[in-house]
Amino acid sequence: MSEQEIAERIAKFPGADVEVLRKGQIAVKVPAEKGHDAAAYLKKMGFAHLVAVEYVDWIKENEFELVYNLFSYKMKMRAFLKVRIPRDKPEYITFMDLWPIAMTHEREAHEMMGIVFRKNPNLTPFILEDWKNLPPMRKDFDSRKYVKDKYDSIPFAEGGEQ
Amino acid sequence: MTIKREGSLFSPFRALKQLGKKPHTVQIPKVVKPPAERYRGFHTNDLEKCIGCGNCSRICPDNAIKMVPFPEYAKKEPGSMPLRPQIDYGRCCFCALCVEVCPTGSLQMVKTFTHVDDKKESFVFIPDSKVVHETPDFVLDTKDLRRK
Amino acid sequence: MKEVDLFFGPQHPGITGNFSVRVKIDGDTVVKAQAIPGFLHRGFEKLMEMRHWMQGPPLICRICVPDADHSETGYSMAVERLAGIEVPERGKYIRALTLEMSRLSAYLFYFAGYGGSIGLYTIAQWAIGDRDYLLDLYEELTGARVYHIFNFPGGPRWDTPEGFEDRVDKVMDYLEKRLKEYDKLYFNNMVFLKRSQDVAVMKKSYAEKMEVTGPNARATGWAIDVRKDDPYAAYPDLDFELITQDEGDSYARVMQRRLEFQQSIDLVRQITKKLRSMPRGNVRLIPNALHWKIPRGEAYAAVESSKGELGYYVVSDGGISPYRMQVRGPSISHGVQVYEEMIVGQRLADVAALMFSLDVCPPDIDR
Amino acid sequence: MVDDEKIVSEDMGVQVEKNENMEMRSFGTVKRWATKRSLWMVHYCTGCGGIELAPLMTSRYDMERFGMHPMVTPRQSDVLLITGYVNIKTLKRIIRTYEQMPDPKYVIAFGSCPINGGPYWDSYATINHLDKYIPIDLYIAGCMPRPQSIVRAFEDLMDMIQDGTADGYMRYKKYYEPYKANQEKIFRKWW
Repeated sequence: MSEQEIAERIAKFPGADVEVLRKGQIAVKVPAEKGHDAAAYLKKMGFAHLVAVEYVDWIKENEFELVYNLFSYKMKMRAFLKVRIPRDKPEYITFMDLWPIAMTHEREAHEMMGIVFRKNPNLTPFILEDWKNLPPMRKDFDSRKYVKDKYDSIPFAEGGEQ
Repeated sequence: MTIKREGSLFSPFRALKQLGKKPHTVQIPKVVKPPAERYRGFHTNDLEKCIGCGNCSRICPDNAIKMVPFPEYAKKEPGSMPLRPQIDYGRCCFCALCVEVCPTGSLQMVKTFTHVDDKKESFVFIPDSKVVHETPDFVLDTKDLRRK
Repeated sequence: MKEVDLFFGPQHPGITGNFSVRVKIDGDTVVKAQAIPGFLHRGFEKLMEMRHWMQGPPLICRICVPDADHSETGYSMAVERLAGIEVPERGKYIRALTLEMSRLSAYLFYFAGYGGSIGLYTIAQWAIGDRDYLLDLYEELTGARVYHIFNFPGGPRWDTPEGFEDRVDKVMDYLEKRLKEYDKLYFNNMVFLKRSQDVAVMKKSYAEKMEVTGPNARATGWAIDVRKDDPYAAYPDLDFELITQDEGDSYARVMQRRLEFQQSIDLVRQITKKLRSMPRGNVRLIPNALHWKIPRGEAYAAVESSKGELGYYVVSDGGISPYRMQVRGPSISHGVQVYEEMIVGQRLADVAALMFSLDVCPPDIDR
Repeated sequence: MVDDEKIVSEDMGVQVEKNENMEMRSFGTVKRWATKRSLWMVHYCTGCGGIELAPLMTSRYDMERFGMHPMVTPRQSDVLLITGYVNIKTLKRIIRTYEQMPDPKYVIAFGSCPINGGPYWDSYATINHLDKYIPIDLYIAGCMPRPQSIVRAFEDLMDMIQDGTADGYMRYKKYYEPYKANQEKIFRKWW
């Protein structure tokens, strides 16, 4: 099956905005409230594997984008299911019921981007420890400034000479 | 391509056969194993050839190269700047991107790689054409390998 | 009986890399486990937003330390897909050569680690020692031992030196000869058989459910491989069949790597044969490293690393550096959730051994 | 509980005094010679540099020729190798490990990252200067340092032990307050 045929089949889902990116990669944009249904639809269609959950901070549009990176081993095709959620209220529903491995990916997105996934029981600290600042992958978190303020301001223990 | 799936109690002792073989241990530091021709070690810079353009400093992903003023090279030829690169080996990741973008080819990487010191300041220096390194180990010779 | 909480790592010789597991044990049977990653977190994804496109490979090769070439190549491929550039034919073959050699060296590391964790220290000595010959080859080709910084967007950095293909073949002959000795000492060893057969069985359905990839998935009988499913570099032109096992236990996982080791040797021989018949020179397209802008868009590129699917999702906003880059490390699936579930019911002595048998690579979980 | 702590600290005081007395006698030279000949290092790979320790520990470069051997616990070890960048989460464990080691103890820092940040100079998760938090005896340049460089560092460390210039652990005691203050600036809570 070619990319165009698969894209047409996906486009049957109401509200889906489908775009063929390149050979073997299709982007599907859906409104946030239809994200879970669209994921179930795609899973039924053959995109049965969740490779990763990517998260992008579009700060100018004041939105977070969640990209569910799906792969079909039968069609040899990748589909990026994209939903956008408001930046002020970063909440979304978990996809754990469809793919159990989403738990780890969502845990990471929660820690790095501050997105809360409803019904995910395991949003505990994962990689960072004692982190009280903004979530580090957000665009308004300035790593260089943080390093300058936190680490470079510390004096050398042995009188600055060593 | 399948492996026989049977074990023997004597399997572990088969290694004893290796006792008769020549060891493949490289007996450093008694034996010197020179690095390959393309090895990316410390930098050298031909200060006469260098025009101080600062490309190396801009491409460096680690912000390791700082252009320091060298007044004696001022107004030497049109288009050159009285600046020469100073490299901080507390930042350098030896990727050789700076060598790749050098327009005159004055900045090079040589095969020496050893610098051990207890002073942090000794890791920042201005590379030039003669002195590869402050410690005398750039000659890959057994006699020089002991720092005395 | 009273249950005891036990911290495994991060300072523990049996742990791969720098990782910690908190296990609850009853007697010496594990009843609950919690993986604690993050000791190697460096924030690559943030750092890449502050680097130019060409400054990526020197940084990104550090994602998985024993398998550095796959990390560089995945990133380079994603950028190439975004920019719409094609690597020259010879460049593709050299790229495939570095990838297969990287797989060989990572598998040797794996044999050493698993052998060490079950007490066969001879294997650890042998495999790491043999891996060093591969590192010597790398040094000759790329100029560095561990972080090669060789596969850039646009192609590999340099062509092979004169006579390099012959030296590669020589090392492959040596490794093949050694593999027979490994068979006798290691893969037929009673200790190895007793410690790995029927331990921590992973079913095919479970692997599919938890999105396990790479050799771990193939050891359960699930024939997946990014090299076949989403071909890249020179792999469409190379002749190889997927190898699968059925059992899915620790033994199958180790044997899967052992069989793929042989396959990689064959692949390297195919590549060197092809490289000899090709005209030398044209390996890389060099864009302007300082001001290279990439058109808007997003791309995903995956490579089959020695641990599974290693993917890069790269977003560009038309600037000189990535807007967002995210890594899908292979161990994120089998290193955290799968490991936590599979270790339950195993003996305490298998906590480290299972980690090696699944080939968990902590730096690619933490990034 | 308080009394126990007192007793322990008094014991430690006695220990230190004894050591100093031993240094005073000429016996110190012999002791230092013996120390440098059997350095055991902590088997703890904190960063990417651990990958070059593997060839060094095994057959190709064979570290045991120098009397060095990886030891599984810090309490029996003499040398702590900081193999690469240090994450703040790891730094806490490194300090714990370092404080568990008995005197005399030595620290060798590998590669660019502990010196001045290396490729992660602007990363929010890694510290740039390790010597702000624990004393370091030797630095090795390189990314990664080759096994030859590491062997050179071990040789230099042995020379320094013989001379008595490898005094990191004494400096840690002397400047304990500033070191501790720096560590506390990084961590919100200890455990």
